Amino acid sequence: MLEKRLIGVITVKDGWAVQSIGYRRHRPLGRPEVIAENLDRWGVDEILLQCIDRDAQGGGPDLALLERLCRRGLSTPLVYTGGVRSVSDGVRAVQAGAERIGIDALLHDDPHLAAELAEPLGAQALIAVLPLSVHNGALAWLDHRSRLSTPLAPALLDVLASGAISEVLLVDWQHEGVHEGFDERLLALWPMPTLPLIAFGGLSEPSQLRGVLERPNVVAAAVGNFLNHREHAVQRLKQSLAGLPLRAATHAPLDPARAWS
Amino acid sequence: MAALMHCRRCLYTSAHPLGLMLDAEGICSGCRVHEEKDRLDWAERWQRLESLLAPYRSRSGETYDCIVPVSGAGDSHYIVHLVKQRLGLNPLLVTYNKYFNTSLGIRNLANLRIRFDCDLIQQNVNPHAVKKITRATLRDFGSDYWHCLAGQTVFPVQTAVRYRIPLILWGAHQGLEQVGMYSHEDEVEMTRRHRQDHDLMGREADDLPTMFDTLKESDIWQYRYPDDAALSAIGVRGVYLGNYVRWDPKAQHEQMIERCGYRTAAFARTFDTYDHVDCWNYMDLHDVLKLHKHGYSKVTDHACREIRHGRLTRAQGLALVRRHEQAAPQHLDKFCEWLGLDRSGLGFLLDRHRNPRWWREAETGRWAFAGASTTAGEAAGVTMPPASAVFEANDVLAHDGIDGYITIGKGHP
Amino acid sequence: MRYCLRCLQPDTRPNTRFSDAGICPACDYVDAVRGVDWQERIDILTDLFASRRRKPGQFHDCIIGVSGGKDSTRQALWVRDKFDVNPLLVCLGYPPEQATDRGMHNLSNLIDLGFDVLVSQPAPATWRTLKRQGFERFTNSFRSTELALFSAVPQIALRYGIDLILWGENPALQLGDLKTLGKTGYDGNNLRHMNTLSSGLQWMLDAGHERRQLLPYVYPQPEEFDALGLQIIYLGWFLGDWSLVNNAMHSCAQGLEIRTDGVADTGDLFGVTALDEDFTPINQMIKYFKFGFGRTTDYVNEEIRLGRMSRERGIELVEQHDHACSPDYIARYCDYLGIGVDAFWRQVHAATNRTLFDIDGDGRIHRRFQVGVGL
Amino acid sequence: MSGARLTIGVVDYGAGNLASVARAITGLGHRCRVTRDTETLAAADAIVLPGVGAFPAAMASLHEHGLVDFLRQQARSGQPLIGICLGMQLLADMSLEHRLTAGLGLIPGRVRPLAGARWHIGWNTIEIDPEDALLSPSDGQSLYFNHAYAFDTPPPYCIGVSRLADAFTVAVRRGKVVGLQFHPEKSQLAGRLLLKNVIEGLCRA
Repeated sequence: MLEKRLIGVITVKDGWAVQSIGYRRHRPLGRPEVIAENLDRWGVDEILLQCIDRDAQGGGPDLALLERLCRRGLSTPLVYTGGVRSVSDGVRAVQAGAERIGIDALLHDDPHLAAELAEPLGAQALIAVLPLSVHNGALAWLDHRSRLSTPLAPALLDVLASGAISEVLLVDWQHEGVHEGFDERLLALWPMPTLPLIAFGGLSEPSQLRGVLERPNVVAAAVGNFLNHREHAVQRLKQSLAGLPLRAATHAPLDPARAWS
Repeated sequence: MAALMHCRRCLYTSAHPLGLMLDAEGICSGCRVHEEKDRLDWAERWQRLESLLAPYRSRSGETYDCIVPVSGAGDSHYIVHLVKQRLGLNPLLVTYNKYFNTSLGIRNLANLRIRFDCDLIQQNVNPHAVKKITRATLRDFGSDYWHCLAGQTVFPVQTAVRYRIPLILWGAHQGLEQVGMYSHEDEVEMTRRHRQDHDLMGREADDLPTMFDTLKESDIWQYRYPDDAALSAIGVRGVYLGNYVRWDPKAQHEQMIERCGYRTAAFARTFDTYDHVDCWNYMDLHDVLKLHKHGYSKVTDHACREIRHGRLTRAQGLALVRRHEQAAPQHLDKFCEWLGLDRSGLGFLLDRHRNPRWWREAETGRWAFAGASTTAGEAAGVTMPPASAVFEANDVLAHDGIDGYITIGKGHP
Repeated sequence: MRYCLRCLQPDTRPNTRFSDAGICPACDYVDAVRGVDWQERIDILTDLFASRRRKPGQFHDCIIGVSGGKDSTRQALWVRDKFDVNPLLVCLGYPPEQATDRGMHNLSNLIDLGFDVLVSQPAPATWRTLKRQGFERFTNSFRSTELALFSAVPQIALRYGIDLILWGENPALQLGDLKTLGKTGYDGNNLRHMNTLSSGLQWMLDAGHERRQLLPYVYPQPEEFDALGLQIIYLGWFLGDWSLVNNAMHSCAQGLEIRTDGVADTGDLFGVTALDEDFTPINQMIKYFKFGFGRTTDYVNEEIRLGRMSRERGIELVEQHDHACSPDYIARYCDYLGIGVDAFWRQVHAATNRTLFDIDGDGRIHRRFQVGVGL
Repeated sequence: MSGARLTIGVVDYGAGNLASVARAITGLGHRCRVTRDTETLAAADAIVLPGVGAFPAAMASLHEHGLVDFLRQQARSGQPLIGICLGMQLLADMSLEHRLTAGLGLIPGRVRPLAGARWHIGWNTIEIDPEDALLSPSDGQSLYFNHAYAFDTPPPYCIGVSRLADAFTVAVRRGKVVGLQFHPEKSQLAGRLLLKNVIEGLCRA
């Protein structure tokens, strides 16, 4: 049967993987390609590579970084988000090794252009990245560039309803990096029950992940900071989520990618 | 290349090899995490440590409670003091022979064994492989120290698997202490990823042999991290005491000097006399390579630490850095003799690893330095450390007169 | 007490039995191997190594217990450079107070010759207390240290998953300790019955040590040997020219540093044994007062068996040096154990074999037997 | 690594990322030639046809590079051919994606939108026909899927299914032509083992 997914998030700033707290404070972690290689060996179900400063770097996806990851023989599906501003940006990111593309700022600027990405890549390759918070009992949608939150725009909801985008990465940005911080009201208030959701931001404990993954419209849970504090963090989480339709955790006997034949 | 940004409080820059983030006020992530040292309730954190370690105490006495990696310097004396005397655990000490040993380091390790009455196992990888590896790492990425870092960070983990002792206790987490990689409250633990990424500069043992050099699997296999299946079967876990104890290396060393006979020595390239006294290279050839590659050296690490602990102002720290940073290395001959290099050949290798971001060869052989300290702002006039930051040297590196590498030494009396 | 008719080995060695013809096992062994086809034995060893498959990613083929001395240096080099076998060398390191600079040099020499060496170093204070308690109880401070020495190698073999241990001389054949005789001349799995090992830990626990302090002194159980399929092989059975002097010559040609004090201080004719610490001469002297033969006898016996020394000349040397041990070494030994020199001699006198020795008014010990003749 | 190293040709016709497929093949210890040169592809022990994106664009590109007739001819000559994801769908007679487009016609059947779901994204278990020696070792394994269309084929050619609302084809085979709807190069250990069995099974049959 189709399994739910545990996604490992690598947040990248100035080419360096970081821990990100509340979309504001950052702590250095290391080389994105080394973290990706580690998540691959741990058996995470998907890797989300999130470059958060592409605008400062003049826009466009970080193709060099994508190629660096690919060269190391990454055998885990890769989702890239950060700086995708056009159809060609999306196509080039897939050519550089990403299975799927996340769109964030473009949804604010031109949601219909975002829909056009579906033509060459297929809707199954597109994810809408929506940093949300609860404001006076309603969902507020953040534009991380201006740091302003507004209600969900009708144009956005139309694009999502059109089926041009297969999944929504729903980011509780205010609780990013906060232990057990994820606010489940975001899921409850989400207006489109049929669109598959990925929950992200402040998910650290098995109890939270179970609660989130048990919701029928939630197809995946993404964890970033908290995968970096323990050895075998992915396997540990998966073992404590026994009973959920999740791919089993594995502890690789010998490092097959490096095995000396 | 992103523009070079300096922290306004300490002397680190955004080019730090472990990564460094500066916030809106221009204060770096390392200084922000250091603030936790004066905010957290360390009595409560010690209780957290006690409860975390409780399940690992062996009731049967049939095995050790934990593994403690040690050397003739570093924080080894203080760590074993904490583990054995304050936590009452029965540790198995492990050490990797880095071969660059000073007799003072040999003496300190012997002192450690006697004072704390601990069993110790020492790994000596055959020098043939060690030298082959060192030639390759010096050549390929300007590291004379890869084998030491790889051995020191993997032998304890291999021993944990072989001896079925799941718990390894380390001192402070370098990433947390220097660049605020984690908060103390993250209680970060040992991971293979961090070792590969930072301790080993991105290169695990299997990354060293290439098609075009002569390294073989039989040279590097002893530096491989145990596989995930073995680690998981034993439940190996590396805990950092620095997450539960307010870590202050200067104060700790002084306590160990006074109470446990730890001995120290002066260096040309830094004012700190407590750390790295067990190695002819760390504060010498290794420190020069660091300056070539990263545009700063160990004296900057020591200055930042002391600035953050309030024992140096930023200006005083910068004055000390500028005073020591270009001091000539004194023990290159020892390394050349050990590895069979000619001084001219070593010079060539060293120059190839000067990062153009910090070094310009105005004319052949003459290098202009443009490292972090040159753009760090105002330094204090006086170059002697104030009373608060005096480091006592009660011995010399050639403790018993032997001015060379010691493979295995007695270390007593 | 009677002597082997050929060499100067008395029948007082534990677990030894002379033949009806009055010849000691070691002399019988020299006769027995006179006609041996040594190439056939070398082929057995070559086939044994060839039959072993390395596990993937494992490059140690066997373990050799070493001290950096004459025997272990020779064995390690012979196994590696003749059979292309890569041994992990395991050394039981003496604590800093007991180790000698010479021992450190020889261990460094072995490492620099290109070997992987694991040094297991038991806690120095516990070691020291056990030595004092061993001396007070058995007049033998080596009872605990020998147990640690013999336990280190199998302990590490089991933990490293290396199922072949190469040992030096077969105590049963060459030294006449029949209890350790294995199925074949080179099978060493009965080594656990070696006199020292049979006493085990109990006396240490009785002396007040906790189990957790004695981990380096625990000799693995037979079941653990079987679980790994651990095998111990005596290289002495294959090395036809194995001898104290010959091994020393091999190792000295590879950088070995030997003793420079004289036989008068140690009873050691050529100064090629006990290189890594200075308490062995004391223990050999006490062995002499307990059993009537010491370090000089061991040397002399080998020279006689190899036809390099007459029995008469041997008798002169034994009479002159078998009890030799410099007062300076005894003083340092007492200082280390934390006992007075007079208390030391009281203990030695109490342990002296009164059928073999008389002790006169001012404490001097005199032989009641005649060297070479017996009682 | 059992047996000698094989040489695998990966068709480069500008569709999706070839580095992952190439890296997976070299990771198994085989030589890999990423090319659109028919001579090099013909000389290989097997040809891998990757593919990401839409069916019509991919067929247009194959035509443009003169690869349609070449692939048909090589498959019919018995050279092993492995289609991955869109590459599997290209083996079909035709596809309805966007507009009716003819495929390579190497395995009977047609490609149509998934029933009961708009797309199939994520890890799903595969159920393999026990008769098929290549894939049966992977029966019950989880592999990674990322597609919106499925390949309907008559029973003898369907050797593997997965389920959403109901079952649909995820692996097809006709002689030495095999199609895999999932991404073995992105399915970690399970993917590596499956790819090894398929490649080495076909080339050494």
